[in-house]
Amino acid sequence: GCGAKAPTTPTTPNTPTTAGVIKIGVFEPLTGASAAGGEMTLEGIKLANEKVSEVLGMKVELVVVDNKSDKVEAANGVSRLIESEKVVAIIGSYGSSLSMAAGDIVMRAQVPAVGCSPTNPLVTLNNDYYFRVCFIDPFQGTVMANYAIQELGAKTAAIIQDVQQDYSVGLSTYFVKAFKEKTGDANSIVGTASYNTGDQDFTAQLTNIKEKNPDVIFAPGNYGESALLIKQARELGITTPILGGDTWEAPDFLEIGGEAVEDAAYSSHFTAAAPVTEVSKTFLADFKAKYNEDANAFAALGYDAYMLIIDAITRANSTDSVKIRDAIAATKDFVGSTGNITLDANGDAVKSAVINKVVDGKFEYFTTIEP
Amino acid sequence: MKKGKLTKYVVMLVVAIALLFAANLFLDSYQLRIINLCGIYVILALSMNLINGFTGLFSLGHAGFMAVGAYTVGLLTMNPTTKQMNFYMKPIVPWLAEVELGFLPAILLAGIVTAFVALLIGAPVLKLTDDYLAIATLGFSEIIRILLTNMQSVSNGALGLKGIPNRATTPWTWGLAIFTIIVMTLLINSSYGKAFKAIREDDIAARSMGINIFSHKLLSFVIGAFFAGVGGGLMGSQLGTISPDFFKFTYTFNILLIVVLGGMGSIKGNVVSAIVITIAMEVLRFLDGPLNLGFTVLPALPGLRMVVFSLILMLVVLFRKDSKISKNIMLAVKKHAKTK
Amino acid sequence: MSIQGLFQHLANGISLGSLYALIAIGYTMVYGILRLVNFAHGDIFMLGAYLTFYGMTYLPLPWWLVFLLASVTTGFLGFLLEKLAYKPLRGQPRITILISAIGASFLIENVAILVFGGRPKAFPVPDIFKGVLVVGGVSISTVTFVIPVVTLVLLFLLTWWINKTKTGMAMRALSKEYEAASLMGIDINSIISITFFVGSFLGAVGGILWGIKYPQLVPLMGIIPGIKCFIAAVIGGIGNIKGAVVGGFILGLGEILLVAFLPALTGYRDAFAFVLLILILLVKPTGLMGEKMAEKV
Amino acid sequence: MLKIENLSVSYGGINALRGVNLQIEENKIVTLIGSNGAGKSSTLRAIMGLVKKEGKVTYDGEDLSSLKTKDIVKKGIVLVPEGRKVFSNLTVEENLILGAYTRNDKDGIKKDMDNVYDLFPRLKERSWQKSGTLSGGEQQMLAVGRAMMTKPKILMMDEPSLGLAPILVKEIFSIIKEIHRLGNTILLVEQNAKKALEIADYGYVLETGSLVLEGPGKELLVNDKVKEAYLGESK
Amino acid sequence: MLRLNNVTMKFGGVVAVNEFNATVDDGSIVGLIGPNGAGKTTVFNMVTGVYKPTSGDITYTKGDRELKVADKRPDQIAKAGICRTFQNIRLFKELTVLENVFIGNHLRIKSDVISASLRLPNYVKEEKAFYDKSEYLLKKVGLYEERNELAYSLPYGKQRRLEIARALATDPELLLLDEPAAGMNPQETIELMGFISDIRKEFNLTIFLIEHHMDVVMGICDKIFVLDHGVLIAEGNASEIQNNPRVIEAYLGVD
Ligand SMILES: Nc1ncnc2c1ncn2[C@@H]1O[C@H](COP(=O)(O)OP(=O)(O)OP(=O)(O)O)[C@@H](O)[C@H]1O
Ligand SMILES: Nc1ncnc2c1ncn2[C@@H]1O[C@H](COP(=O)(O)OP(=O)(O)OP(=O)(O)O)[C@@H](O)[C@H]1O
Ligand SMILES: CC(C)C[C@H](N)C(=O)O
Ligand SMILES: [Mg+2]
Ligand SMILES: [Mg+2]
Repeated sequence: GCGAKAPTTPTTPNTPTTAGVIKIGVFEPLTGASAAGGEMTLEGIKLANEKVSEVLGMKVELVVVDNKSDKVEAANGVSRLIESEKVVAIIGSYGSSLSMAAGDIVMRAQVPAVGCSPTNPLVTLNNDYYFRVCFIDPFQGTVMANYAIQELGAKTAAIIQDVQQDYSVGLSTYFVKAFKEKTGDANSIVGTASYNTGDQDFTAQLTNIKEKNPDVIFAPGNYGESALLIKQARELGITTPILGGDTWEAPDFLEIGGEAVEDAAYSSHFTAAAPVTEVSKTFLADFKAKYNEDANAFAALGYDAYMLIIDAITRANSTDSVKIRDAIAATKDFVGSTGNITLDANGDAVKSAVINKVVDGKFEYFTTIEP
Repeated sequence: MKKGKLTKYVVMLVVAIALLFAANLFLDSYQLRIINLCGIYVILALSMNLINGFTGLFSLGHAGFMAVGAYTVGLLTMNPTTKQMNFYMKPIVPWLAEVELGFLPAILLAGIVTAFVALLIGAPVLKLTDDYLAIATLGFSEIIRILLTNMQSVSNGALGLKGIPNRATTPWTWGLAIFTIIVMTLLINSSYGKAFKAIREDDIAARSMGINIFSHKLLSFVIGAFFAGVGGGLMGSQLGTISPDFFKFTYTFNILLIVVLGGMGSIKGNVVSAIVITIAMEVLRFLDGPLNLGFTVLPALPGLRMVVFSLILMLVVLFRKDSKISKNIMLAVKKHAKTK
Repeated sequence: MSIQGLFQHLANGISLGSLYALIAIGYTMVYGILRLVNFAHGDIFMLGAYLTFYGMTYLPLPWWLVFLLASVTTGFLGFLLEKLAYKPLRGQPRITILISAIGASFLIENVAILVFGGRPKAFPVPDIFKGVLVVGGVSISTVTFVIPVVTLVLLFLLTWWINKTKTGMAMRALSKEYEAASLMGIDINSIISITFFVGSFLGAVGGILWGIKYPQLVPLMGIIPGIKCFIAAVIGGIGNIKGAVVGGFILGLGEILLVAFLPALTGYRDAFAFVLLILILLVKPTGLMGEKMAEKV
Repeated sequence: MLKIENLSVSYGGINALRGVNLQIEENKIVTLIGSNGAGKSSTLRAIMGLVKKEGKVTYDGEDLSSLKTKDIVKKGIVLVPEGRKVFSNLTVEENLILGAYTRNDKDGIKKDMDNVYDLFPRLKERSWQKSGTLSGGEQQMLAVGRAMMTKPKILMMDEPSLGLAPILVKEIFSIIKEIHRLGNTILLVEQNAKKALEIADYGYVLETGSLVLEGPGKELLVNDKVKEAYLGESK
Repeated sequence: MLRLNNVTMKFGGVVAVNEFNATVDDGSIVGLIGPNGAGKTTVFNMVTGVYKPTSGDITYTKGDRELKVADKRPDQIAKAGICRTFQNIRLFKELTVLENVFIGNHLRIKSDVISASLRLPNYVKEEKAFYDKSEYLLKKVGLYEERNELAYSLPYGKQRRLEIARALATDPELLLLDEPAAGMNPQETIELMGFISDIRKEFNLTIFLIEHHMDVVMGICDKIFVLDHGVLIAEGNASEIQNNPRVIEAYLGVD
């Protein structure tokens, strides 16, 4: 866990090379299946960088690499950030699998990384150099299981998961656990189907699920695949409510899904409709001024990740990456746009979740759930 | 081999080793990584060159061979705790859980396991020819990848392996690359190598001259796979993180590209082309960041690197009709030397 | 499984299969006739879908006109592709041309990422294709009816064209003997251009129908259909248009039925295509309908 | 009238033809003889624009040097290539149809097709067979028949008797005479120098890329040098 | 001795060879002639294992060794001592003249691939012997000067001789020549005849030969088989064949 001391014999922790400039690396998916998420996150990070562009009297330079929604590119990109760009800290990445692909590398190189929205518990587990500013999937899975049971009155559920995403598989597992516990029925999960990232046709899996006639379908996954999946479900005459996780919050989900995704509900980190702190308000205003639209959860998390690192550098009063790491680990009651952030022993933030729903082709805030 | 040639080769070898020593001392970790990658690509290119270039088998299964090699090295060199951490969804099979081997045995086993897989695949598939062989080998490579995705208790499925110890240092990568170069050169100039070429040129005539085509094709396929497995193993160790989607069939094309640009059936050409292309891919990375054109700074255009790379690639293929990079570079070097 | 479920699976399979078949026809056109693995065909397919997207979004035209326009434009892009990437290499070893094809494919994909953006776009489906028909509990969307019809019409048209017309014969003659063809006064360049135009036009038709069925556009959307339909073409026998259609149906139905009856093997769905391919090739090394071109010694 | 001036061809560094001059008068049979590698095929290929060349080719005063092969064919000049080059994955009949690719006179094509089938009954018998599986000689017949379908004014043949049975060799020479009688011009390359010179109005002898001898066919037939080197009649 | 017993070969509806019977005695030169498409090359293809006969059997006996040809692959047949040349020349085009002949030796190799790759002494010795033999054969066919040229750049006639040299490198007992004189002028044809008699003596060969040049066939063959439409129509020595009316009608034609 993060509470453990960093190794006492650092190899060569990164320190800035160019005088007067301090580099922070960003690795996000800017192309590929998760491009929308990466872009949204980057918007938040850039806004934060504009607001606070200096620390310890040095200019902060963002070095952005595109991990192409690909695990190997993620690992490559982070190596490059560390080895050739000599960044002192790293932000990223949207997508737990992508983050985990880089986990080992940052740990070996002793450069701290702060994830904005990777929610799988394993991202930070046993990794002293990985942190995040969001909640984790066991919580998110529980939130959605509660929602299914309490709001929808579901007694049975079916799962459709993307076996190539740690996120999808993990979140499904936690949902199943919570759902079984809460219904007290070990047989309440009536069906599980799987697919692979990039699949376009889900009719066979859906037809199988339809036969099982569940009360609710939980189908966390990339927004693109999920939207197609829901569309095909509706075409097959499946009227069961379909639920997902935080990945669905992307305009693309609405566009691709069209009318079919009406009523789809998912959990998320933050919504412009319910600002939680003072910082939320200024952030929302600044964001609107810069991009002329309402900020979403990922932009907010990106903003918070950057600000948290800056805060840590200030507290560490050093540009040594190991010292920065120690400062990040010690973060307590940091006020971010998405809430108050205190990192626990694993380096995770404990925060509230919101549930959004698609109404009239838009995401609408439904409720907030405290941990 | 003639005496003069032999001395020439020995001198080249000594110079190469000296250069690598210097590199090891003076380059930073990032540059060394690229040097290592070059060595690995040399091995991969030569192994494919044996199958496609010398024996004329249109095989597109290299990514699969590499995957087998990489996973073998990964699973054999990771320590039991790391493995346990990796396999959180489904525990690893007991017979793999506790093994931890040294690098050399792991690499050798990678080669052997891959060669064995090639033997299994080759036995049915090498009866096919041409495009049919191409698509069938490509198919096997994808099947290997999909098996790795689904056999969770052996390969950890789509989650891949993280934390493979990085032992692929320059002495290893280039030591093995040089070993591969020597073995390939000797093999190709031997009677067996000539029989391979005969099959490439005209299999019907080769058969009628008493060459057992099938066993020779299989031989070439298996030897090629052995080295592909070794290359894949080094690659896995170098990356530290592998997952099945790294070994998509597009990866085969990268290697095929090196082989074709270097010249099918040219060992020297392949070595040069492997190095040039690996370095070019890295050098072009600056294109993905914001571009400072002096008078203005263009915002970052992710993907520009690949556009430029594919453009250069096309131009090279189109304008160097018998595009043998090595030949052209050597010509340029000679010209340069002359003008001086 | 209920009877309804079974019929639903069959309907799904036919729907997917006919789409594969349709795209495989375009593949076989170029691939089988010129013996050129046009690896960029999947990307042509993608371009067709994107052009339609932009046409629908920005042009005040009825949908069918946009479809036609987009297909013709894509045909023209295919024509350009041949001129730029393949023509200069004519007479070179096939593997060199294959590399050029892969390079072209890379280039188109990456330019598409730059120009169209990496984020998915929603394909604007005209209302007339939106309906769903429910027959005895089996739901069938409108496109599911359209695709097989288009496929069959194209099958007949192309079979006639390739087998019975002089242009068609010239196309088949070309694949091996450029020189002899020119000695008959055949204009090789224009025959090849026509082949690419038609092949790419068909690619666009496939792309549009794919977009209607799976309305998510991404720059790399052509890769998987490209490889699947290549497989379908090979299963049917390279160069045989009927074979491509049969191959497409077998593949589509097979994939769906695999998931239907052996849900535990869902993860192996893509492998299934290859396993099927290899099994068929081992029994019939030139595909189901491909004729063995016995080499005269 | 076809006139070839100063024709040179080289492959890589090797000069296969060095400044050859030929003149093919209208409605004549002209033959080109020479040993292996003398450059006979190269000459014909150069005329058709199949290889890079230097020099000038004119036909009835019109310069053909820079035309594409297909356009030369459209002018009425046709070559039966060395090595047959039939379209192996097409049937015999389809090969013949493609021979008439540049023509549009349906009836004429039909007539010529029957004509070819009359000359080579074997082709008719096998009209459905993929030409790639024909025997060597059958392919040779097809190559000749296919060229006839083009309805050429000048027919150039590169060793048309290669691999034919003796009876057909005789046949092919009478076919050549027949085509000639119908008003066509013929340029013939043959190993069977004796037969070729017998029917030729004029002959040229090529040696390692240069012309060494020319004259009316009958004269060359009795030329000592020719006899010794090409007719196997050493004294 | 090569014996063909009621051999038939059908391709779909085409009966290329029909109930063909023939023997080729050790040490003789036997000719196979007939009109185009008579089935001559098909006979060679069956004897060398390229095609499997539809029915009938082919046996090759030498001393007390007997080989059932129809059960064997081409390479096994070549190893047993039957080698051929091709009507449509099939050289290893992009390899040098010397390499082409060297490859002919490969079927006799004893070293395995590992000792060959590591150049162990036993292999080095073997390789040297292969090279010596190849060079000798090239001198024999008059191509030694061209040994380092690529096969495709040779003119037609020389390519034919190279094919013969390559076949001789396999140490054949029975050599099948498919139209060796095609594309040669009369003078070259005469030289070829001398050459064939020559190698027969030197290598103690049995020769089975297809040819349309009657000077060659009549000049050197001990026995001649005539095929027409896959059927044997005549068999005998040169003068018998030359005067056989059926042969004249179907094949030779009248002058
Ligand atoms: N593609 C080529 N590449 C290199 N050299 C060639 C090529 N084609 C022909 N040659 C060479 O050019 C010369 C002339 O060849 P050409 O084929 O014209 O001779 P030819 O008189 O037709 O001989 P043959 O009687 O054998 O057909 C020969 O030396 C030949 O080796
Ligand atoms: N693979 C095949 N498929 C179909 N028909 C074939 C095949 N091979 C040969 N034939 C047919 O069988 C017959 C005999 O052919 P073959 O090649 O043996 O003749 P040949 O006697 O060698 O003639 P030539 O003197 O012209 O070379 C021909 O009519 C030919 O068309
Ligand atoms: C970045 C996120 C929206 C996706 C999801 N939370 C994950 O961990 O993969
Ligand atoms: Mg010639
Ligand atoms: Mg024959």
